[in-house]
Amino acid sequence: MPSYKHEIEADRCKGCGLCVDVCPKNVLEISGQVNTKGYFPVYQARPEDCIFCAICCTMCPDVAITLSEIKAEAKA
Amino acid sequence: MPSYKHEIEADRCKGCGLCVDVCPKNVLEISGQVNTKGYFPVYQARPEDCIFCAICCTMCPDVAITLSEIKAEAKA
Amino acid sequence: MQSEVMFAGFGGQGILMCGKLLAHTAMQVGYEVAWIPSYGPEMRGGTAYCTVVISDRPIGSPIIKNPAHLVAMNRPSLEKFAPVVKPGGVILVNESLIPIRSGRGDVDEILVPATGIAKELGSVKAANIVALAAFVARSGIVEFEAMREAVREEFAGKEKFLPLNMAAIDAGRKSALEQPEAETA
Amino acid sequence: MQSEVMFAGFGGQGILMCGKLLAHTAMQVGYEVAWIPSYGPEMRGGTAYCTVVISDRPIGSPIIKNPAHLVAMNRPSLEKFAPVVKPGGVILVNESLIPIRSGRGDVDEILVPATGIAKELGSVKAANIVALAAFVARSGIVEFEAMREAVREEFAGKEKFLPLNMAAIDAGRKSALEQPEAETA
Amino acid sequence: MAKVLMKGNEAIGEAAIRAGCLNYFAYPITPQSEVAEYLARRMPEVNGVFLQGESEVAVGYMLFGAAGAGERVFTSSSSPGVSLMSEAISYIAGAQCPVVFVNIMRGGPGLGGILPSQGDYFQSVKGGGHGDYRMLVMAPASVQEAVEMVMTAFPLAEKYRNPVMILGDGLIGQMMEPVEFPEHLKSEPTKKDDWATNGMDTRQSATRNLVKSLYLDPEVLNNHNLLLKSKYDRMKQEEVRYESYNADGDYQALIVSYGTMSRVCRTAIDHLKGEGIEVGMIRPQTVFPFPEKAIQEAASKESCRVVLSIEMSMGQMVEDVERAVLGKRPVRWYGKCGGEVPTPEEIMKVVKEHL
Amino acid sequence: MAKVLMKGNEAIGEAAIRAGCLNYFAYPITPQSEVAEYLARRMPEVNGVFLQGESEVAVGYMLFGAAGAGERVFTSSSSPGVSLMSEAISYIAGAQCPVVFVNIMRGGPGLGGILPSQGDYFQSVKGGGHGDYRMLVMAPASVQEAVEMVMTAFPLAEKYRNPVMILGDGLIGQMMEPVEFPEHLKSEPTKKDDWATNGMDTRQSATRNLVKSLYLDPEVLNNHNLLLKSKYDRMKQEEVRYESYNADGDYQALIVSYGTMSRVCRTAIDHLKGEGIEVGMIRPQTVFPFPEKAIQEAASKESCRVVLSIEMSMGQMVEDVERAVLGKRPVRWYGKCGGEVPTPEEIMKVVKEHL
Amino acid sequence: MGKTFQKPEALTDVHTHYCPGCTHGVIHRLVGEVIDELGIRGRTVGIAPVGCAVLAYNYFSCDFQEAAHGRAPAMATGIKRVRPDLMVFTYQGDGDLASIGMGEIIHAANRGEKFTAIFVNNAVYGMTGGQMAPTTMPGQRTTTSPLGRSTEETGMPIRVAELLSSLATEGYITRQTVIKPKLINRTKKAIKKAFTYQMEGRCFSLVEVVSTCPTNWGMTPLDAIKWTEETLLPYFPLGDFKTPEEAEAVSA
Amino acid sequence: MGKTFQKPEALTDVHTHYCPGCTHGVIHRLVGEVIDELGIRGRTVGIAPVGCAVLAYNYFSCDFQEAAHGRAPAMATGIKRVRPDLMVFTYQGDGDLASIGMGEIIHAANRGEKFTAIFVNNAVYGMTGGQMAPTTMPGQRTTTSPLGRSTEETGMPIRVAELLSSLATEGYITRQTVIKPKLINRTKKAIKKAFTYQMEGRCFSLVEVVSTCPTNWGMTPLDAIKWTEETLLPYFPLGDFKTPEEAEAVSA
Ligand SMILES: Cc1ncc(C[n+]2csc(CCOP(=O)(O)OP(=O)(O)O)c2C)c(N)n1
Ligand SMILES: Cc1ncc(C[n+]2csc(CCOP(=O)(O)OP(=O)(O)O)c2C)c(N)n1
Ligand code: SF4
Ligand code: SF4
Ligand code: SF4
Ligand code: SF4
Ligand code: SF4
Ligand code: SF4
Ligand SMILES: [Mg+2]
Ligand SMILES: [Mg+2]
Repeated sequence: MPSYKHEIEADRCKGCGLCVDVCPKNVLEISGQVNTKGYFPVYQARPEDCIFCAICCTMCPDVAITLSEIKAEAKA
Repeated sequence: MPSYKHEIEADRCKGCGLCVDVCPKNVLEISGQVNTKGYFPVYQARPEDCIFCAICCTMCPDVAITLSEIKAEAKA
Repeated sequence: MQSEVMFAGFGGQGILMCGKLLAHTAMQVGYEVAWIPSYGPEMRGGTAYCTVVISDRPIGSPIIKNPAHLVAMNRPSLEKFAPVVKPGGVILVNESLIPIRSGRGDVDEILVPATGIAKELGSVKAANIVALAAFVARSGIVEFEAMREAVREEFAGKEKFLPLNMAAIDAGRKSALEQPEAETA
Repeated sequence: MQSEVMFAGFGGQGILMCGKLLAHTAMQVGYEVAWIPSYGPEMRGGTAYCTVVISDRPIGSPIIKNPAHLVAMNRPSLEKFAPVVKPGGVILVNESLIPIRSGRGDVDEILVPATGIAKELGSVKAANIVALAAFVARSGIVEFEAMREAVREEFAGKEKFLPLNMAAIDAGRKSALEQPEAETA
Repeated sequence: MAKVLMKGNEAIGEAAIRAGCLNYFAYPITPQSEVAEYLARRMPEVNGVFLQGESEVAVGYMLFGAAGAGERVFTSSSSPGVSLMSEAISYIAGAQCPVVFVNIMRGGPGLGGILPSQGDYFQSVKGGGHGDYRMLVMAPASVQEAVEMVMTAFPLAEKYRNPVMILGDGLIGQMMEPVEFPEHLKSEPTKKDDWATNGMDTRQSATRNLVKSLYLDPEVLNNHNLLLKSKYDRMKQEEVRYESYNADGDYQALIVSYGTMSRVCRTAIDHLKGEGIEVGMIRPQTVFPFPEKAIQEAASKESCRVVLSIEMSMGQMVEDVERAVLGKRPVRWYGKCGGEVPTPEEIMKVVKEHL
Repeated sequence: MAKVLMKGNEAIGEAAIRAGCLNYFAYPITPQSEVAEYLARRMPEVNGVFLQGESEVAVGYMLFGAAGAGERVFTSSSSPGVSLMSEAISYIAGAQCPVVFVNIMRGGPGLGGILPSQGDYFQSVKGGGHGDYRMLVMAPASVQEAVEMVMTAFPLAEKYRNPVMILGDGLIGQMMEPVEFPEHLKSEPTKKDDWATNGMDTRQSATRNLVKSLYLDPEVLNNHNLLLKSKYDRMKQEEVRYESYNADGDYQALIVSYGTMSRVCRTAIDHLKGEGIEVGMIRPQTVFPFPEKAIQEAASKESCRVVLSIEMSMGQMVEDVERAVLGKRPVRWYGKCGGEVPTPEEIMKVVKEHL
Repeated sequence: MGKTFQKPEALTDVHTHYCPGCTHGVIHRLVGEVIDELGIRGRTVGIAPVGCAVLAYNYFSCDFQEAAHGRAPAMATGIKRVRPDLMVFTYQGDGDLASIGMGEIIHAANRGEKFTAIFVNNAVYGMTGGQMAPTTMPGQRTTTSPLGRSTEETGMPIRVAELLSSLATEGYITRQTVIKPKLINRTKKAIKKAFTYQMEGRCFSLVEVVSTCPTNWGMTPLDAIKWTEETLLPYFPLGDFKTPEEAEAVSA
Repeated sequence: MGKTFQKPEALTDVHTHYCPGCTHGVIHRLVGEVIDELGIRGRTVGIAPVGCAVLAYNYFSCDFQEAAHGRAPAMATGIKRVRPDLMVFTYQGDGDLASIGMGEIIHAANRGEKFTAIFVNNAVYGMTGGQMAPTTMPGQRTTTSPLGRSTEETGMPIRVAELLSSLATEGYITRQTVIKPKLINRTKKAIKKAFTYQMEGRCFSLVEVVSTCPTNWGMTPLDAIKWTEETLLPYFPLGDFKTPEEAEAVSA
């Protein structure tokens, strides 16, 4: 299991797709479910491929994706 | 006698001395007589030296000096 | 006699155009009309709505807190505006996107899967026309064919969209008339 | 009791300063005073003038169309302002630059070659002080020595000009008192 | 000509063209940017001039220059933009140039909001700029009236050689209503050879024209100001326009209201009639000159117990109403400011409270 | 402290420093440039801030920023310059920042002239900028009063979190009169931690402050405007200032006049007394809030037959006088505008004409 | 080799009103991260423009002022002159800074005011519905240039970074963009450099960020990125145009 | 080898209000001579600034408008857009054009408005009594920089010709001076070139003229000439900074 957690806050996501485009591992896809804001958010279609490089986070205009160390989180 | 006429309109002259400074023949001097505006105008101290080069006219900020051809004037 | 219709939904659902078509129709058949948009800073996303006032006398207040009818294209607008509709009015619910109901017993509530129908016809973009047609058919607020005319005019020049929208009009009417009158109406 | 003095001349003749010294003197000896300058777009050249109002009560209008006295440092100002001086007032004429007279029989006109005197004393710049001293001596509008004090204060810091101006004061008084009173006065 | 359904902002743009004004300079601002967007398309079609200036300050002087050169010209803006034009408006009035300004008011002060308001009454009517000048200010209550006022604004601006302002609120700009463009309101620009800087050759004259507002000699400037004053006094004689509603018979209260607000009041008055309460209304169509006499007479009617100034502002027009009524009746203010338009129900409540 | 003979403009600059305002931003303009020139020398001596901005528009926002950050700040300008600040003034009022403005009025409109005038009454009192706001406006009649008003302006601006304007004319700026700087008018800046953007660390707070005027929700904006209105209503209760002259006994006419103009009237009144004609005067020291009650009472006096508004403008304050008098007496205007100050003789003539 | 990534403290939790894919959001985050890293949130005052970023004050967790359209540099000047210890940044669009606010930015830069301007160049007026900006490209269609910007009528797009760099007063002037992760990181470095110069009381600093406006360009977010790369960047080259070091040389 | 010299027709007979030795007068005359030589007096509109030249309309015998302080370029734009056939020139000082009017001149230049700006740079605010201008030299004493201009506080003098030349839109931008007969003739050539470009509807043109203000510099007219040569010209180099020919290359 990976030591990092990749989280997408669906209601923050506006489904712009910029992250999908930049992910080096092609992990992300736009979902078919509209969120409370009326947008179609992304989700990790292939989480197992994720290398936690944070490139998607860097690209996201809405800070909808976060990466946290699982231990770090345990502490908190 | 010269075929040109060098005229200084005393009441236009503000006695700034710029023309005196640029005259190549050192023809001009500031007079001691105040004019209607309260300035001391220039006059041709050595008219005989004037070569009608219009340099003084060019320098004068107040268009106080004019040069005219005497014939031209006769015509008029 | 004055009547008011509120059209409400997401931005991008063609809400304003919907109201404009109704206003234009009403004008053509000789009514006084006013079309009042909501305009706000978030130009995109969020809910857009407009009100169309139709009257046989010069229109006074363009500010309508209680419209006679409501065409709700998404859930937030149904929730927000259903309560203010005048008793006896028509509330059109875009069933495809709205799982709930107005909860009003004193109005003629009709469920039209506008988005779904439009999708079947070839483009969700036509959902607003489906809804408009359904509403006009049900409310009879203006002559139905006059409305069809207005739509035709609107798409003059964009002929390739015409068939889609004409189909939307018929489908809209069909779905509206299929439904039973609510008791109260 | 209120009295007004107008100082007028070419720009650069120290007119405003002249008025300021009188106003300052009057203030020091306890009067109410106001110093009103002329300010215009041609900042330089042209005629400058200012009015000093001296009173034992709060001063009302700072706009004086008919001053009690006039100190004229050049011809245009004598021509312009002599006619408006109140009867019985002093009109000081800077004889060195003004060939004409006020033509007023109802005032105390004194001729002071202020510019000339100042030149002799070493600088035309002091002409205004000569005139001021002459005027004060003649009109007695403020204590003469208080005026001398004001001038001394003004030149505190510029000591090297002090002797010149003190001399100007004495010469000014002298020339003013030499002259016979006009009948009318 | 058949009626067309148009947005107020677009109708205003079209009206100017129909009135013979082919020059428009402006800077975008909500809620009137559609005027500029419409004219960006239309002006080229009629070989007119469309230019988006770099700011309202600059636009103010583009108008000044163009009008000074003798051409018809207008602009549209909204509250903050108009504040930035106030120096220019003062210059234009001082130099006696005809320019038409359209202000589609939004909520203020400051950035405020973008929804309808009437908070710029003082600014437009008393003069936002410095010095003694006035604008002729017309306040439309419908898209059709906006069209007609725009079309009449140009000849009026030229008649008085003075800026004219169309004072509308956000709704006038954003609403769609059926409109007609009356042929008879077309007008030929007046000849301006006697004052405009249109080039000596153009007017075949050997004497130059000056367009300026500087008068260094105070006496000359005072006379210039008296001349301006005489124009404003003449406006008071000749240009007052208003509409009365339900004011022929008796009424217990008189409402004074203008623009969109007055339409809400009209509806309120109709409803009150239904309840047996008679209320009259005077709707100023010109807010400068202000219909003082009409209001005073209407207020003086035996049956009238109170005068209500109802505005989308915190009590601006009410000061002019007080001046008009001269203490003959109590004058009260009611209003909202910031985008909320009071509803007929609110107005009815307010009226009842004062009876 | 001994009296010193000072030019109004310089005294104004010194007064601000004595009042504890060490920040000045301005753009030069006649007839008040001496304020800037004086402070360019003085501010460095007191470690204060002097900055000549690139324009009055920019200066308006420098003031806004500085006041928003919680510091005392002021500027001085003259008519056209103030027009360019009108957008900023509206923003500052909307964002509730305390800023002191000095307007040494010159002749207008437009470039007009540089001599004394009172043509900006409307602009200052009714609001030159857009939206519903007011400034507290004080009008000095002497250099000493200018000093005192400047010194009181800062605490007042902070009390109301609102712009305050000192409205003087060219003569107030250009005249020299003896002045004293009253120690008791010094004041400590109020604490502004609850609203100013002075940095969270500075105020040891974890919550940020916002200085803004945007309220997109119309209801919120309406409430914001009601809040502003309540401040202006409070000013009307607490800040009205005026001086009456020769108004205790009976008089046949009442003069309302302010600033330099009122001094001329005072002299005229003295002379008229000599001729056996009694005239009273109310001199507004605050023109907003306007001394309405005082004027109404004074006008209502049995013996008073007419009320004269005497201004160096073409009839601006007269509108407020009319509102105050409410038709109880005829109200007449007399004035000049453009730099000529009416003389006592003229005033006397005018008074006689109206008796 | 993994990384962690969290919303910076300097940003609030509020969801922005920006359109999907609008890179205003990226720029906000970068400024927030820089404020965090420099630990200056408690003494920072931001200035919101009038433009789509008018509500920026809702998204930053530091003190904020809201300027009038174009006047942010004057407000920043006012704050810095009376409180030099505060860190001040303006956040302005191209209509705001390069059209109505041109005078203010040039003079602030030329006086060497010690604040940082974040200049978001998206070649259009976003908030008001897509009118032409001084930075609009030749031929670009906007609501006020419906046939495309005509350089005959309205001249060439203004290159703000180049224009300001031509002033003799020292300053830090750079142009960056946020259309790719790598460039986003570079932009962040530039912003940090700018804030650092300000902290040192060194000079005026401006970071021009070429940004997208999918909505008013009428493109999908991805197409907007492409268009930026293919159309804007060739005309608006990236890099540092001026650093205080050079400036000194020049101004000597 | 003699010459004749007369007051140009385009000037009136009115004596100017300028101070003795102020070179505003020379510049007026040059513009007048160019108008005469091009024979355009009947279709020329001049725009007076607010500054010592505010009364310029009294001295020129063609149509004139008087602008507000700094706004002459906007007025010129208004006139040229509605009457492209008229020849329009603005006459502006450095406070007028480079301080309050900076936004207007940059945008007029960048839109390529087809008028001619005569920019009189005398490094000070003349009319209002010698306050600091954006062009005031480091250390120069003025009434608002009594200890001399501090570049720390107010930055370096603005070089307008260089600043405008950095814009991509084509134009004719030159700097000249009138402190010597030879240079006066060169200035006249430049003004004529500028008017000619305008006549051809070619481009925006600006002629910056380094001028004197003996009064506010506190110098005699001759010393003012010397000071200009020794202090101003080294910082404000003379010559053409931009011609439409180049501009085209650049803007490609
Ligand atoms: C004085 C003034 N003029 C005009 C406006 C209207 N307005 C608001 S934002 C804006 C332009 C926004 O464009 P930009 O600065 O590029 O920011 P963006 O929205 O593109 O990020 C305009 C013209 C205003 N609010 N105030
Ligand atoms: C809006 C406005 N602000 C300020 C002024 C005052 N003012 C008149 S001229 C001037 C500056 C003149 O300097 P410059 O432009 O360099 O012309 P110069 O007199 O030096 O030739 C100023 C600040 C004004 N008239 N209007
Ligand atoms: S970039 Fe952000 S907002 Fe856009 S799709 Fe990805 S997560 Fe959603
Ligand atoms: S962290 Fe890297 S690999 Fe994982 S989803 Fe984001 S971009 Fe793709
Ligand atoms: S014309 Fe030439 S020589 Fe004669 S005075 Fe003038 S400068 Fe001297
Ligand atoms: S240059 Fe002209 S003004 Fe000066 S001294 Fe010579 S003639 Fe007189
Ligand atoms: S309009 Fe453009 S700039 Fe504004 S939020 Fe939407 S995409 Fe961003
Ligand atoms: S003040 Fe200076 S610029 Fe003005 S006229 Fe005098 S010398 Fe010339
Ligand atoms: Mg933009
Ligand atoms: Mg200058």
